[in-house]
Amino acid sequence: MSTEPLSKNIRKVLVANRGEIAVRIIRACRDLGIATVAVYSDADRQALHTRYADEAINIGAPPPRESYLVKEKILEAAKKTEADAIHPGYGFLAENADFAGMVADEGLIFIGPSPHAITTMGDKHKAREAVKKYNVPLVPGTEAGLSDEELINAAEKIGFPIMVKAIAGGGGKGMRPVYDAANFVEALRTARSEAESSFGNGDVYIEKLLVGARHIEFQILADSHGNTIHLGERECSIQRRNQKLVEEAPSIFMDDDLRQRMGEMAISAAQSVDYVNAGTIECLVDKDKNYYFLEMNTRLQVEHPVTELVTGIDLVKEQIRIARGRRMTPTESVLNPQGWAMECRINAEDPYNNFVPSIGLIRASNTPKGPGVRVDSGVFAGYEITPYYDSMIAKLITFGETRADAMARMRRALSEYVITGVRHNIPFHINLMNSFSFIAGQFDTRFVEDRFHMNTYENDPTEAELETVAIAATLHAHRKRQLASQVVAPAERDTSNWKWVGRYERIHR
Amino acid sequence: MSTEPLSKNIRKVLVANRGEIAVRIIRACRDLGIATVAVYSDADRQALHTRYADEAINIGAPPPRESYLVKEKILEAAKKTEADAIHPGYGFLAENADFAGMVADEGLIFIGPSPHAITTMGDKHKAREAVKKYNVPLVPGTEAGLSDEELINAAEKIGFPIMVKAIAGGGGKGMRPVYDAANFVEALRTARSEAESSFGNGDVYIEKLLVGARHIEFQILADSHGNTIHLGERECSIQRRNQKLVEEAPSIFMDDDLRQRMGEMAISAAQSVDYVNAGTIECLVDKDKNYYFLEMNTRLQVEHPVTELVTGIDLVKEQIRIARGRRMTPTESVLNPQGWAMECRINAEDPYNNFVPSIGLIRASNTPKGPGVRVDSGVFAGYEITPYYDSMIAKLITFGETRADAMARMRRALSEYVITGVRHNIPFHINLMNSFSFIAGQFDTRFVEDRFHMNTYENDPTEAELETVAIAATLHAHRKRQLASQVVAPAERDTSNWKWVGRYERIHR
Amino acid sequence: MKYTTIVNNEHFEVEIQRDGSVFVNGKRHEVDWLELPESLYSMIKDNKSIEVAVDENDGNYNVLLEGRLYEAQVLDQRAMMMLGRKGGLKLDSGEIKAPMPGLIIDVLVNVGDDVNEGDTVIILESMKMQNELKAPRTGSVQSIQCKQGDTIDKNTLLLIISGSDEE
Amino acid sequence: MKYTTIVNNEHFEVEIQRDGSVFVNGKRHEVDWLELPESLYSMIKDNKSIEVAVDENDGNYNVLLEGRLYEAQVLDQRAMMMLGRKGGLKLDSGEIKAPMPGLIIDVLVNVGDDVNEGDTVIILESMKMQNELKAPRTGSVQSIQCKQGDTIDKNTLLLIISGSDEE
Repeated sequence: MSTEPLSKNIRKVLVANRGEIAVRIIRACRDLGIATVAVYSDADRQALHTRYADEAINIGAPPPRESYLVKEKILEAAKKTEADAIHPGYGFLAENADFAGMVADEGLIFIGPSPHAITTMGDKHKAREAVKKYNVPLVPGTEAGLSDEELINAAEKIGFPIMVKAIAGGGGKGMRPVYDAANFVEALRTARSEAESSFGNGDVYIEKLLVGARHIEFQILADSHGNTIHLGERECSIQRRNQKLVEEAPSIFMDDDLRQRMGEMAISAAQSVDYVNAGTIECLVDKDKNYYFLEMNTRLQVEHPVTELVTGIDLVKEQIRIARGRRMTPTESVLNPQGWAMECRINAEDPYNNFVPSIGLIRASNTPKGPGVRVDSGVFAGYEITPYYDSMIAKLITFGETRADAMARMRRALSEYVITGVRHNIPFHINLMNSFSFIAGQFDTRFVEDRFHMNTYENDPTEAELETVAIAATLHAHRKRQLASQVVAPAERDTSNWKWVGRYERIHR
Repeated sequence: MSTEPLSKNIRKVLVANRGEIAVRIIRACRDLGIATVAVYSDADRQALHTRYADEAINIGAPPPRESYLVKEKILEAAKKTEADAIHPGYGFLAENADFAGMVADEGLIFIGPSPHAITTMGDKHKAREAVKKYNVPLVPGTEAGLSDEELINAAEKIGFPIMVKAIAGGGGKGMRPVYDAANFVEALRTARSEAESSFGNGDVYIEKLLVGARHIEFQILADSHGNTIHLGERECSIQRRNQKLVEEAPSIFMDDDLRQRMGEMAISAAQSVDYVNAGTIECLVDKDKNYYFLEMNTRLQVEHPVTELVTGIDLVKEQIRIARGRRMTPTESVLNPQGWAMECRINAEDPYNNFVPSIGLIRASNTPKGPGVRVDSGVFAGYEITPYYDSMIAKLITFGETRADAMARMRRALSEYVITGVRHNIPFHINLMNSFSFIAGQFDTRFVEDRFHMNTYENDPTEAELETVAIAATLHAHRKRQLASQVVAPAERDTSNWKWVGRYERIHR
Repeated sequence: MKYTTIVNNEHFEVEIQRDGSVFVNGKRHEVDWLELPESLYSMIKDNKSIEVAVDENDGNYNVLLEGRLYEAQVLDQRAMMMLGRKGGLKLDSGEIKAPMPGLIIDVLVNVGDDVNEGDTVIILESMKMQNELKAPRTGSVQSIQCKQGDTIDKNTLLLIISGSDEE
Repeated sequence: MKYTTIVNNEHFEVEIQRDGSVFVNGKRHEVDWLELPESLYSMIKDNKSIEVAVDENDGNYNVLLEGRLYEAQVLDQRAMMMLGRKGGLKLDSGEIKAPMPGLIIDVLVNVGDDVNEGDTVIILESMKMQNELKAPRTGSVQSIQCKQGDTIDKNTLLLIISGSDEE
């Protein structure tokens, strides 16, 4: 990295992404006075990122492999608009070393790490080899490229439960937990097929599944002047099918000594690949505070805002600063995060129906507001959720002086949030925030799947709530049936038994 | 104050207000786990405060004197819902000493200062007498109760320009600047009439009008344990007809020495009336950094969020804490505000038509989001702005490390803000943020009225912008006229020349 | 107007009066009911301010209240009488329809197979995730209308399970 | 289709082509035009992404672009011809209508008075503020349709000024 010029000018950034993260990056550029270029598929002409950027280039049909994943189209858009730099966001081409290399070959700045770091950390096996030399503790597991039979033997040796993971994986895709030998073959098949269709690479490996462990990750920031620091941890144990749902900073499980030790380990892991820019070291931490390196994400994380709120550091601005070849603003690792931040991922998924994704037109979208609330979203009333992209539609982030403050604010913000038209997981988050286990901080990565259900509340609905529901359903039905019967005689509107209608008409006549 | 019990329980707060401030207070209560009661007029059944509170009591017809100003109705609502405390917000009954007294007589807690402090500071003459003893500098002026003739003589003695002000005034009502003797009689008449209709008291006094002065105010916080501190200043010079439009914290005009001295003066002024709870000392500061006490507002200010953002102190939570008889959280005056905050008041007023208030249905409302942006608002898409209440519909507040950061973010946030259905002053704010004088911090309280106009931009529209406008108007007109002509033959839709329509239909068929 | 409304298997007799009051199981409540845009309602019930969303679903109602979804049936007197005659509420249909558009990754059963309620029968990929579609009832697979590799639209009928507990 | 569009007194010849391109004063632009809800449009013009609001106002168009309001007239060929015949654009009407509902606090002129454009003629109170209504043109007061103390609705005709510069 030290061979690069020390200060490069960035006047225009092309954002090679969509949705909330594209909007987030455009916002950071605007805050810095840097021009922006959006790329958009045919399904995203109305999307916020297309409308918020200074320029917008159409890159093809809705399926990602015909638009957001086509490196050549993105580079062509950058050349056409004379962008100096490309920010990949997360997902799509963010961890594609070929793409990072092609960007550099075109004389453009890739706002992210070097192709070498991406390649090494993107291959789970190489990553383990790299960090091992720096005494980073690893979860027991196998290497890549093993046959089903070799994997079965390895699993017996490591001992169940184990986790099957895609070599090229990320975001929970191509991952399958297996609790006994009987289900192993089927899990291998599913994981390979999902990995093949998601990443074009069906190779998998296995790892010991740690029971009762937490997912805790460290935010890394490194510049091209040889400085590498961490910005403290994020607690991401609230997951479902390895998809994070709620993240916090700091972690209730953390203590000063553990933060010190894990932070040093995280810095070492990053240094093992000469890492430059923002990255994340994901770890599992067991009940006894033993920790294990899982993987490094060589990009901005979905959950980066919780770190921003407790450190006061704008990670996207720092990414751009580092990509310009400057020294990053913070000079020391963050050992004392200020206050507490919590993020709920708002997904178009139905928590009452096995979290099935929901598509359709968002009819109303009233976002929470007021002190201590941040919403990062790419949708709005009138926006259509299509089946082409992932189901996360917004991130709701709250801040408070303590965990209890942040949680109270989250509870308040969730109750303010109104989205109609599609099913979404706000009810899940509301229930979670009322769960005694979550409130007490007693949870691990299996909590949501094993011990939390939408219909087994830790406190049952009250009689008054049931009564309220009965009244609401009845008034709704009564009104609809009345309106239906009035189609015959529309002049005779029955308003007399609707107190408010009468009152409203009195005011507005 | 020290005669009061040291800790009183507040489990339920009635909010005797409406609009964004009622919502702001309800949010603070929710963040504290305190139940809330809204009161609402017939025009506010659909308003956010009515819907966000745990309970809601109708208090009558839309005009404030039949609902929000009727003390008995508010007290009755508090008794009916067994509220422990009443928060008055700002405006309405917030600075009504009788009401504060009646609340106490009912055994309820008034979340605000004592009736004595309200009475003294609410009467401009008594206020001047009270603070004078504490060596607080005053603008030269007259006392209350003078006849027109006495006021004319006094004006000649003080020298023009002078300001006519209502004794019971606030928020710019009943205020008139007069630049020469010829216009004095007419200004007196208007001010008296406006004061009479706004406050039921037509008495006015006059004050020297300081030319080129800034409006700078200090936030005071005092508890019943004898602690009085200030939380630094707010710069509120961007005004029109004495209505604040933009506020900042800190002030670009401030230096450490001046903050120290003005802060001590502000604490003295508050102590002159044994002030307890949150209050504001408003001052004028001339070019030579001489400062003069204007008045004390014995309540929460509209612009309180800018102070919250640079001090990290939640003022409404502190108000409740103080009203409970506890010690306030901060223990020292804030001499080093962190970062910079800016607030734009979003009013339903047409900046292209003499800022005439606009009423009607808000059809779309997309609020700005993302890092460093806070919106305090009482409206939403589908909300109807009525003529009964004031025209402020939202406050947009941004935070950054420096003034330039906060301003860049404000520019970005304003450009994201979409409100349709009513005319509003977002264009004013966008133009202001691009004004060289504002950017340079070179402004005083007369800047908006004397030197800023919507149609004399400091930079003219470019040819490309005019061309864009021409294309937009033409395409809009073309489409409308085509649709109109297609009413005759609706089957033959002309879509061939609408690239996007074609593309959209391809995707969605 | 009188209704019988069933929420979480509990019956409520709800009577709507012309003056804006509502009787529930004979007890009077003051109810102020305001329709907001897009299926939202604001209700003020005995001073309590409550926001609910109501969705219609095959003649039943899904009511969302403070983050919990309730299913409600609203029966007028005629419907109650018919129900009395038929002897019970209708069972879950044995049809599996696609909850979203997507790609059929696998069909795990054959016609004639016995399945238990909750068994995974089809794997559907959509939004880059594999979703397991489960049997809505215990019974045997009567027909299969899709195969591996099919791209299907939302609401496409995929599979029918005949109930083993049919009358 | 060809139009003459006037913005800030500048004339633009705008030609809309069937292929989605637009010619302005003979120069070709790629324009992608998307109607959003509630009078908003997203325009991508030669790659630039632009958001505009367009309001219709008495046959003219108010266009809001990056916080500035522009007034535009869009004339088709027939309208251009008629305009050529009449010899100019029409003047401001001398009518003052209430811009909002409110209370007439004062009428500062009498019938027959000469007024200059910009003179305050009526004071209207609304939303707790006194608003000065100003003469839209120079002329003399032809008629007054309101008096002090009147409560008036929006758009009520309040006063007419006959133009001194009428043709």
